[in-house]
Amino acid sequence: MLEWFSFLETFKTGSGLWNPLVWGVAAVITFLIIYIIRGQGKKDYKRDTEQTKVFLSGNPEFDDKEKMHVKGSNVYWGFMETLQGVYKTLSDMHTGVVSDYVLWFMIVLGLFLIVLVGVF
Amino acid sequence: MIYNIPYLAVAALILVGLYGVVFKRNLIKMVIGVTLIESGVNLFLITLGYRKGSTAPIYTSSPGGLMSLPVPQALTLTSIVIGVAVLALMLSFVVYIYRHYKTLDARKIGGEDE
Amino acid sequence: MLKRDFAAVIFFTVVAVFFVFAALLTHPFGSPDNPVMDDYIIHNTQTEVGANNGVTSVVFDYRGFDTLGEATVLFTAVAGVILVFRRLKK
Amino acid sequence: MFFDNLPALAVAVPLFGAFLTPLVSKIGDRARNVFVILVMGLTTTVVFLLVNDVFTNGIQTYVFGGSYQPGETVIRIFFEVDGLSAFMAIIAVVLPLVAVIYSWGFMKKETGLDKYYTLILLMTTGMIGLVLTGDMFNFFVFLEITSISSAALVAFWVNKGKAVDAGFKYIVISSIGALFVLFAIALLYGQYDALNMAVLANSIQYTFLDKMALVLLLVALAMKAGIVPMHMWLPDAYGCAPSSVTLVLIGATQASLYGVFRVVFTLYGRELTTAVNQVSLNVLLSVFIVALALATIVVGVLMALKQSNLKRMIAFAAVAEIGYMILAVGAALSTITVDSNTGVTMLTESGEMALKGGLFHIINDALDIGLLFLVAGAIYYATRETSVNKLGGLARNMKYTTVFFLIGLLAVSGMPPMNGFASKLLIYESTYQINPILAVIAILCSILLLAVFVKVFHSVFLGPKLSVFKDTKEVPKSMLLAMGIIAIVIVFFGIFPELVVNNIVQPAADALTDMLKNGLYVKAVLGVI
Amino acid sequence: MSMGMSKIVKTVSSVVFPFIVIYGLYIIAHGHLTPGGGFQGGAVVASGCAMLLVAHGSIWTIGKIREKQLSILESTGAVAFILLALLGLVFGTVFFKNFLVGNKFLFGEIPGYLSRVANFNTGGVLPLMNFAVGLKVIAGLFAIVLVMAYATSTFKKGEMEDGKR
Repeated sequence: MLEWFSFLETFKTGSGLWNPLVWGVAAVITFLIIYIIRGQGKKDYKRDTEQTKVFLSGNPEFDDKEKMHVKGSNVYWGFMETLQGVYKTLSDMHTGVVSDYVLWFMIVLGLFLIVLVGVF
Repeated sequence: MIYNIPYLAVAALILVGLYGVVFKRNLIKMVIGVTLIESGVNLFLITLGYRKGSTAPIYTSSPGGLMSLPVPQALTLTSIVIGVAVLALMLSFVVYIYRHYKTLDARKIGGEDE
Repeated sequence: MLKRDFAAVIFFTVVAVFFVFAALLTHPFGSPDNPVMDDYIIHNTQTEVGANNGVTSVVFDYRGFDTLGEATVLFTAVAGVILVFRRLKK
Repeated sequence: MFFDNLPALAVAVPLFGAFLTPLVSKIGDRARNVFVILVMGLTTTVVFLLVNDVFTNGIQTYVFGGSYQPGETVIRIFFEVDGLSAFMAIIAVVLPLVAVIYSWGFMKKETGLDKYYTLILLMTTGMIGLVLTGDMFNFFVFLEITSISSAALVAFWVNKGKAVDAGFKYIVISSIGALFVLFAIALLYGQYDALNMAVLANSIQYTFLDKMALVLLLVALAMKAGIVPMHMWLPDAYGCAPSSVTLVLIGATQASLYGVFRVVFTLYGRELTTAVNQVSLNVLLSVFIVALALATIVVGVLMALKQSNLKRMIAFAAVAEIGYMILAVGAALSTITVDSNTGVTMLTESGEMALKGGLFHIINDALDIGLLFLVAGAIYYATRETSVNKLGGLARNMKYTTVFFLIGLLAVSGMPPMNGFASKLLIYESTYQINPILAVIAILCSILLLAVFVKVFHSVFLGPKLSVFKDTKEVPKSMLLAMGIIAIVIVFFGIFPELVVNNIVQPAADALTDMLKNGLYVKAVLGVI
Repeated sequence: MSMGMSKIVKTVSSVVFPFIVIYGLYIIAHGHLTPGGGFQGGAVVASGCAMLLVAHGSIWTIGKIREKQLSILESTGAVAFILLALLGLVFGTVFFKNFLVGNKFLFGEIPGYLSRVANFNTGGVLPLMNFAVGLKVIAGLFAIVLVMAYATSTFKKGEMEDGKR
């Protein structure tokens, strides 16, 4: 039932194709090209000079590396700030009380009943 | 229509149970609500199997005549035992919740997040 | 909380109305129409299973697998309750 | 004798193992662990033999306690295993196997382990029975077995108030859902005096009570599958349960999702093209399901972004992933048409692709989210910490775990060449043909999902070494083995997607469409339609 | 509650207890003939045990029988039940086959059609399954009640702490 080449078959998605092996080969070639381009790079690069120092938008670098760690909640701070209204609504939805969970069940049940049973 | 009063009792039981779960804040009352829903469903199963003027589907010294349907009774038996199991587990959780939070008010325990 | 109670009352009423309708539209109480499966069981419980009790023959023979599941549920509940009330320290 | 009774043995073996576990654990801890792994291995073997049988020979029926010839009255309980059941059975048995291996190291320091393993085996029994059964009441019984055992396991860490609270919420929600399922079953039984799914599917008329039963079954099972806005129990339960339990819980959730598919496609399959007031039922259902699916995806992703607890974050991502599955299946539902020449009910080509994508995504989601949960459990095991705000720099201590997380991250957010990409590509392309907006929202949310996990990866694994985690060590070998198994399967599925789709997913999709085309599910029992 | 109730209650419950047990066993044994069966009879016996528990207190009861023993008893009942089902597979054809019907030896007789006489020697595996399930239900229900009573009684004295692990 399984032929050996069935492993290599292309994955058809109706209108497109997806072959991970071809993709892999392409990725390897791309990395090679990038590596070659990188090899052509600046010749005046030197280690352990001003050039290799970390640039933190002009802020000084802490000696204690632990202070540099970005905490999980601080990532995407701006995104959450912009969507504050949405998040307020969503947090209000998640009350954490069983009655409210059952109430949501009842609401969905009611809507389904009205539309699927009552109207149609 | 008038013969459907047992089914209306079923609907009433289920709705009272739902009312208990949705509107009551006491955890024990919520548990009672769940068991009421369960009783309603069990009653529905049993009433579905009744035939007018029938006896239990058991032949030992039966008076003869019609017999009511045996399958709903068996289903109800199963459902009752399942209900007991659920009840036992729910009540043990309530015991622990009370132990931990010193309250049975659903709005004062847990909380959503962090 | 007012908004919540308002929504709760409205949808509670909706669900209630449909349940009452379902109760009214179910077959009349006491006269199930053409119960083929149950009549088969009533007529054959003595000859097939050899038991006088129709309900027991359903519970342990015709739908015996459900009973196994039911026994499993009880077993699960006992295991769950003992697990919840276990001693936490070794 | 053995091969004729595979469907029964698939349930009986783990059940027997569960009954024996309390007796075996008298011997010793090690013996118990070996015993449980052996039972799970045996179950896996039985299920795989059964699956192979189904995929080669078609639908298998099994009658408990008697014989049956087509044409007789259906009295006894049937197991009816078609492609979809077999597909779900694979998930239902592989996840607990991995969980048991993982538990060897993960749960070593806990008490009450004999009950823990018993409940895991019972949960496996419940899930396998749920997906194999062809009887409505039996379905309810297995639903209850699954939910009771999961509820007890969710509250495993009883000294944490939140865990018990989550367990209580879970059992209230699932028992109410199951009771409404039972009410729907009673409505159907009252009308047709039958409990067998094939018989019911053959006789359903789409009366008022049938509609009501459809809605009750659909909403109750959707709640158990964690679909927005009835998903709130899911992050609580997933977040508070031990990671090994969460892995099995994913399977339980997806078994409920299977119930939704079974009800819509099989039980009401013949009525799906019924037109009421010029709107046919399948379009109506499709609108509802797709709306819920979009809400599920968006809410899941947005909430995941906000969480600071690692396990809750993955749980919300799991909610979003469930949205993708029902999005695909709901979109497929809208493409059902009746061929005017032949009179055959069938899906369009894009509809079939969407169906395949949705089903393929089920197994991918189980693997990806499962792997992420196992990694979260490994982090908890090593550091006793789940907040992403307090973690950092763990890549220096836990090399293998980092690699596994990276694989899970890429897979869950649909990056090539992982398995998530293959199934999401199917979903995007087919839903784009059905309605472009669906595909756009799906892709956007997938990007957000990547953002969520990149954030976790950055803040938990990268960064400077924190002094708190100076002594953190890599987790035990059994946990690494469990994570490794899933990671290897993920990569394999990603590199050879066509193989998986053709051999596992295609039969499952065919099982759903065959019911529409020629009522195969009914024919397998009744002989005629 | 952990110490039990007054002497009168203890004595009366001890006197009534055997009758309850016998009644429950009667219901279990005649499950295939009269209303009742393994579950119902098991529930009767278990409630009798629960009555003793209420009368004498959980400390006394746990000294008589521990929940671990009950758990093993329950496992035995469950294993017996599933073994009977598996024997149907071995001696009959399928899982849950009633393989004892018609064997003239043990519970194998078949009552005549519409016969109203109670013949104990009928029912095939039904009586055996009734006993297995009865054992299981007695042990299971009583284990639930006992564990909950004992655990809540020790809560009051603060034996089980809810401190951080």
